[in-house]
Amino acid sequence: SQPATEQAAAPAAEQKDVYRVAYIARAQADSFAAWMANAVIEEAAKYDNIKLEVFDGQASDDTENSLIENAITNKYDVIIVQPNNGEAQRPYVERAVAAGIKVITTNARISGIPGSSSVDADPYVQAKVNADLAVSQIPQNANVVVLMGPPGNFHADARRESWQKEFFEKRPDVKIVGEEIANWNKDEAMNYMETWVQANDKIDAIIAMNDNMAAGAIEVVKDNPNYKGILSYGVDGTAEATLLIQQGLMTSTSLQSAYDLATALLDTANKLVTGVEKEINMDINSPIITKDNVEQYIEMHKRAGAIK
Amino acid sequence: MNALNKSKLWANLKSKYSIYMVLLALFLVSWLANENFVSGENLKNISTQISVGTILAFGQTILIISGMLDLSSASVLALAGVLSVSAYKMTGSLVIAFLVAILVGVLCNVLNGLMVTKFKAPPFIATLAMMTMARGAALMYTNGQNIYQIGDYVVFGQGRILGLPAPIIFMIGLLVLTWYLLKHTVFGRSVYAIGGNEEAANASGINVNKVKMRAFIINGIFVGIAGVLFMSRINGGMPNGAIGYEFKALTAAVIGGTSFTGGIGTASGTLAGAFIVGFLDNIMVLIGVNSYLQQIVRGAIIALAVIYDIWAKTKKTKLKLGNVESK
Amino acid sequence: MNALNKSKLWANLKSKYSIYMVLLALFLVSWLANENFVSGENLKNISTQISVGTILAFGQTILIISGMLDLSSASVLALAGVLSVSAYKMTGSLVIAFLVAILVGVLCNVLNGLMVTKFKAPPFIATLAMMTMARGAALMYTNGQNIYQIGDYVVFGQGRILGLPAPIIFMIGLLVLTWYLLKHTVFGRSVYAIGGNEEAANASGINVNKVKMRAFIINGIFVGIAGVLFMSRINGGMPNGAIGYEFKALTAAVIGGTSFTGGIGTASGTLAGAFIVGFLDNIMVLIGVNSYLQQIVRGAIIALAVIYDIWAKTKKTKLKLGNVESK
Amino acid sequence: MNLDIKLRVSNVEKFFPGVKALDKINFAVRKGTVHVICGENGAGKSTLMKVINGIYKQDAGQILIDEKVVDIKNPIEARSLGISMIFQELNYMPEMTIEESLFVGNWPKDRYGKVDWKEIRKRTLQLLEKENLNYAPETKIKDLTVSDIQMLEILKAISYNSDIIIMDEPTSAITQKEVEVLFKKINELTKRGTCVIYISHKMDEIFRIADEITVFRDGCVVDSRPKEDYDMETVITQMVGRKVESIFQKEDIEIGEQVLQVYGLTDAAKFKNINFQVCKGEIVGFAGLMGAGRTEVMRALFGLDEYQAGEVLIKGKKVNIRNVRDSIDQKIVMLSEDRRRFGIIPVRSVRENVSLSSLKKFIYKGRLHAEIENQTVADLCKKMNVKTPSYETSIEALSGGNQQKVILSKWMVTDPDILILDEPTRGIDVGAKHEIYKLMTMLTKQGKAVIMVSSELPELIMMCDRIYVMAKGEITGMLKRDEFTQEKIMAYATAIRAQ
Ligand SMILES: Nc1ncnc2c1ncn2[C@@H]1O[C@H](COP(=O)(O)OP(=O)(O)OP(=O)(O)O)[C@@H](O)[C@H]1O
Ligand SMILES: Nc1ncnc2c1ncn2[C@@H]1O[C@H](COP(=O)(O)OP(=O)(O)OP(=O)(O)O)[C@@H](O)[C@H]1O
Ligand SMILES: [Mg+2]
Ligand SMILES: [Mg+2]
Repeated sequence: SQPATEQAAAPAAEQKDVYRVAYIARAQADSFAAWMANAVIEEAAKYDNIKLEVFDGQASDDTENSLIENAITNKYDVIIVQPNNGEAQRPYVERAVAAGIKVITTNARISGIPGSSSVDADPYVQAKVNADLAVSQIPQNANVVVLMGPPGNFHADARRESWQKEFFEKRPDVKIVGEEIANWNKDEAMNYMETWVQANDKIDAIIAMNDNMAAGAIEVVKDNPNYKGILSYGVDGTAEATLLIQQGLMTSTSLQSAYDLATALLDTANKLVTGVEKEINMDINSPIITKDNVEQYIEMHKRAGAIK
Repeated sequence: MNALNKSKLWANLKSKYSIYMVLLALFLVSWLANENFVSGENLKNISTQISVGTILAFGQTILIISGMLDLSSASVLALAGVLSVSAYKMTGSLVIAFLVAILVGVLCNVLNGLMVTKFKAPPFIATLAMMTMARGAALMYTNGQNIYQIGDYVVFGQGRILGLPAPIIFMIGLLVLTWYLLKHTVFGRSVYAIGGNEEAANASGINVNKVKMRAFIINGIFVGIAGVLFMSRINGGMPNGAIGYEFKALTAAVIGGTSFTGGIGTASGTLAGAFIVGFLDNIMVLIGVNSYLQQIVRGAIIALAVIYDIWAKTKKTKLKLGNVESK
Repeated sequence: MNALNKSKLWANLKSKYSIYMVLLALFLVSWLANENFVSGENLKNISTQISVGTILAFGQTILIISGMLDLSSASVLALAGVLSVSAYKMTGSLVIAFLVAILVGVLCNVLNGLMVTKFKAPPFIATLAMMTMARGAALMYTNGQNIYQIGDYVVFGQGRILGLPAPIIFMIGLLVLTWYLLKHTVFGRSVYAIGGNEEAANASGINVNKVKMRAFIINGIFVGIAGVLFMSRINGGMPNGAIGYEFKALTAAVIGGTSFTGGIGTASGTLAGAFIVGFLDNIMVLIGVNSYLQQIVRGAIIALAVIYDIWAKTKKTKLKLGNVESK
Repeated sequence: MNLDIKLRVSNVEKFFPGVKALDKINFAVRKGTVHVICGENGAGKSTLMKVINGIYKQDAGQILIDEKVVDIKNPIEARSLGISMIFQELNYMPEMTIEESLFVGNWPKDRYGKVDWKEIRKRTLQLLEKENLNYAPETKIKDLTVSDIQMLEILKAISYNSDIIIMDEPTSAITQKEVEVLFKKINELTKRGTCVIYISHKMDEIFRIADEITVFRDGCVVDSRPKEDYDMETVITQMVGRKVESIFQKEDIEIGEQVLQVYGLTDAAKFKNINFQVCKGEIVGFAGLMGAGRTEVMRALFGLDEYQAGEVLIKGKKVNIRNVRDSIDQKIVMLSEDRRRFGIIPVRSVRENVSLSSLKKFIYKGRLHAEIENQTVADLCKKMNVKTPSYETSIEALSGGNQQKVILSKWMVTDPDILILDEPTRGIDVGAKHEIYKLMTMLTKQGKAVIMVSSELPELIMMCDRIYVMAKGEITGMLKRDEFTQEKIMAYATAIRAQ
């Protein structure tokens, strides 16, 4: 991150001492979104010229849209939108842009709105890095189960599509013996896995659209000798997932680092308000986490206090 | 004597209009707390934001007064909404799209009504079943995918009528309709009678099943309209949309003085209830309350508003026993 | 005559035990549909999966019989659960962790009880407010983050007692407790009386407020235990866990024959209701029903089960008027 | 074919689970007559009326109007066939205003189909004025007393201008004065050719207004004849199936020391400065017109309502009764006048209703003991002659009179010293009435004290040792047994206390 003083000299259309930034979170009750909001707050504290306020979209399109409306009404300098559902927020973001407000969309970006910026990790890529690994790891004629996020959710759908294109189409021998919507939830994933274990003699891999659900499925089979060596894939790089990978219970996940997103977001916001740039679209990396490199991510979580 | 009259008037105001007093108090406090609150733009925003939930709440009000309720309204909203959006994309006709939504809303509620009247299922269970079924149908129809690029369909929710956002106009229109139905029609009075005492209503020659069925059908129309507004406002056909709105609607109705014991409630009370929640959510966002804390405060204020309302209404009759409303 | 007796017995069975017949029918159909269904392991799984919801449902049963309900149970579960997990991480004592959960459950429910008894708030609103507040508190305490590495805490939910998963044992224990309370104690009798006619119960010398308060406290204990089991089973403290479980619990109770008009319901009926939903969900996953279709089927079967139950119970009294249960 | 016959009931049968409520009922009602139906509690009178009014469907048989078979599916059809009914059990909508409740299901509409509130107000005022009643039309029903509500029900049924009006125990909740009003109305109605089916347990009433009498017993018609062919003894014998004295003979019981003393009991809105005493072995009556405040005083005494001032002494000791439990502990119990609201737990069994107030008595080794409970309930119900298919039957399936006996049984289990009986014989058949009188006598013999609130003066005069008379919330007089006359009581009841 860059201290504000370095940027102070840059020319700007409308110079202010303090810029007001509204960060509209998808849902503070969603653990990733909460992590991200916390990271953004921490990061914003490093900028003297930015006053950040966080709003909670409560996982509802209507609420999220309302918050954007409110932010326009209250004339924020920057609105950062973490959409609940990109298309649902699109007209409201367009309205904000039209009102002359700098808008950054993030996790996931709403693309194709001229004048708006975006910072994101690409959900397709997040799943792809795991799928690429799975193509070579999952044995011939394997039975796999798939745990999906909430229907209609952008990340849920994009990750599933990525698995389809990058894995299932390349491995027609693999059979899906169970596929259910577990709504990102660990307990729902557990229940499905318990039932699948009854219905199938053999399951070779768990393909989950996030770490929470992967962890739920692993919970069911971790002490079962028949399922020793079962492969499992997630997305997010949560603290729990890194620990599971370290213990050899989970195969891989890809990191969607809230810290990286936060750093990029504030940097972008700062550049926009100070007039350094007019429009920025960038992606952070989605590094894959496996047993080989898990220690460094555990370190990261330790620093953040998520792992003691 | 003048003083006495005044104090009586005040007591009467307090007991009869207590929930409006709560609303007023909240309005004034919010005004003091943040200067942006009373801006025309902000008040317009709040009204638009509560409109979908409030329209559902009008339907709930009618049902609750007659001793029933609808847990399926948000799911049926989603089903009606996605089918309507899809009809629009197929035909390009806003009229057809609108009618499809109402048709779906009504059909689902006819089913609710049949379960309740013909098969004597408790409304809680009948509409709970419908809640699951309608959501499943919406997801199945769309295969879980959102429908985008809905073009002019957005006029319903984002357009303006007489300079006001369309949803506000719909909300006002349905407020007046609900008020008129409840107050001035035989149907409305029958609704109160049935909720007050179903057996007595039957014995008084009211066709209980017919009235209940009609209550569901009207609810269905409201749900259909809400579906159009919702999808249009969020700019897409989202089968997973409006989750939890049935609770918003029930909350608005009950804060507004509609009682689950039946026979009590008004459309204007429900509107006041919806605005109480709307103001509260808005002012907390405006003054930047931590979002978890917001939930705690919201819960507390809802409880306090209702407790104050009940206290203001009952303190005159000091029966020791919990009055029936507490049930 | 023997034949007559038999047919009478059958009619009696049908009317009194109709919901168990539904359960049995569902069991047999599932058996035929998939051979894995009746395996001991699978039945154990189903029982474990429904245990948390069923424990909540026992609390709801007591409350609904007395004419109330608890919308806050899932949120209080989450609050009790995360505080309990956190207490365990601080002290390392399972006993303390368990007690913390119960304490939190009871405290929240004392608040519910106070709102209902002292301030005459309708239970729907009081517990709706608590639902929001408790969830907000759980999120605020954890700052929205899950708590991991809970070590031995998992024994509650994943351990075994007498060869059975611990949650099943807890569920059976609380079933027996609920049954005993309702059937064999003054408290239980009072619960039925209050739900049947609150004013008459009061005029018969029952301390209505005290009984309601106790009903909430017992519910609080159940919720606390459910909180421990839930967090332990999912191996983490999740402030956002168990969303929607209050509905699961209400559904189980109502399918099991507990009536919202109050005064009617049993613990065993509730267990049957929970198993009906449990079997249904399980068999649909086993035979691989499309997950959207699952929702539709689930809704339909719930409605049919309840309609059959009501029909079996009332068909002999051919009252023209909707029987009171339908309210 | 008899053109004089308006309504004919032919071979009607009706079954309830475990009961044959009606067994091949046959009788006919002639135009312009009052047809009285009498019979014990549970004889099936109300059930038949509900069949005629379309609430129940008969399992067999036919109803004929003007000798044509009709199929009455619901009360709406009943009304369109010219039938209206006053129900035995008050069944009202508490939140509704008086004016609206008069027009429920029959709201006047204006040209646009809108409910015509002006018309409702106008007609309500007319109706109330005509009957000399001064209620405010916008008063809510829940704020009225039982007798007010009953009076309104009567007005409503009459206002439909029906050809057949069914009155199921219309006078069970109103006082003498209103009874006279009602009888005058009935006379006017029959003169116009309306026929009235009248159900009552009050023998003197029956013989005053009946043209014909039909007697029911156990779901069958025993006999149906013009009044002239009957006398009271015969009717009672036919009803009960054995001989019962029509006049109850009060026994002389020794009156002991005072057990209950009430001084200056006051509650601003309802009553003020109530002073009275009750002794062991004594039956003390409370008379008054409707709304005199008797019930309110008793509720306050029983701990159901608060009061602002006053002292209550039991056996000379000052007591502070805050709720019903305290009352029961002080061995005071009260039978409410509103059985449905304050008496029964409808969905629960007879057994549970009986044991409700004394559950602690059935605790054995920490749990409710089923055997002790069943035994106690069975004994008492037998003693009180409760007619029920079983003790597990839900109380709402019992006839009104039997419900009353169940509630009395409930109070007997608590073994009280002082019984407050608010309209104890309301809706109770002669046989059962006698049983209740006998019970009162037996209780006083055991040294218990009874307070009897009743709107039936003959009953008070027959049973009481002393009578307090109330008017407008105050005690306006007290009479000893040798001073009892209807005239004196009425004089006090209409008087304002001379200060
Ligand atoms: N809804 C019902 N369900 C079951 N049994 C019923 C029901 N209503 C009445 N009964 C039974 O039918 C019989 C006749 O009852 P009904 O109420 O007609 O008597 P009644 O002659 O009006 O008595 P009362 O003088 O006490 O009012 C009784 O045995 C009663 O228990
Ligand atoms: N819940 C209530 N709220 C307000 N006023 C009431 C209420 N109940 C009764 N009253 C009023 O109190 C007064 C006394 O009524 P109460 O029932 O005690 O009369 P009563 O002498 O017992 O006559 P009744 O023969 O009608 O029982 C009446 O004027 C009545 O309208
Ligand atoms: Mg009767
Ligand atoms: Mg009285």
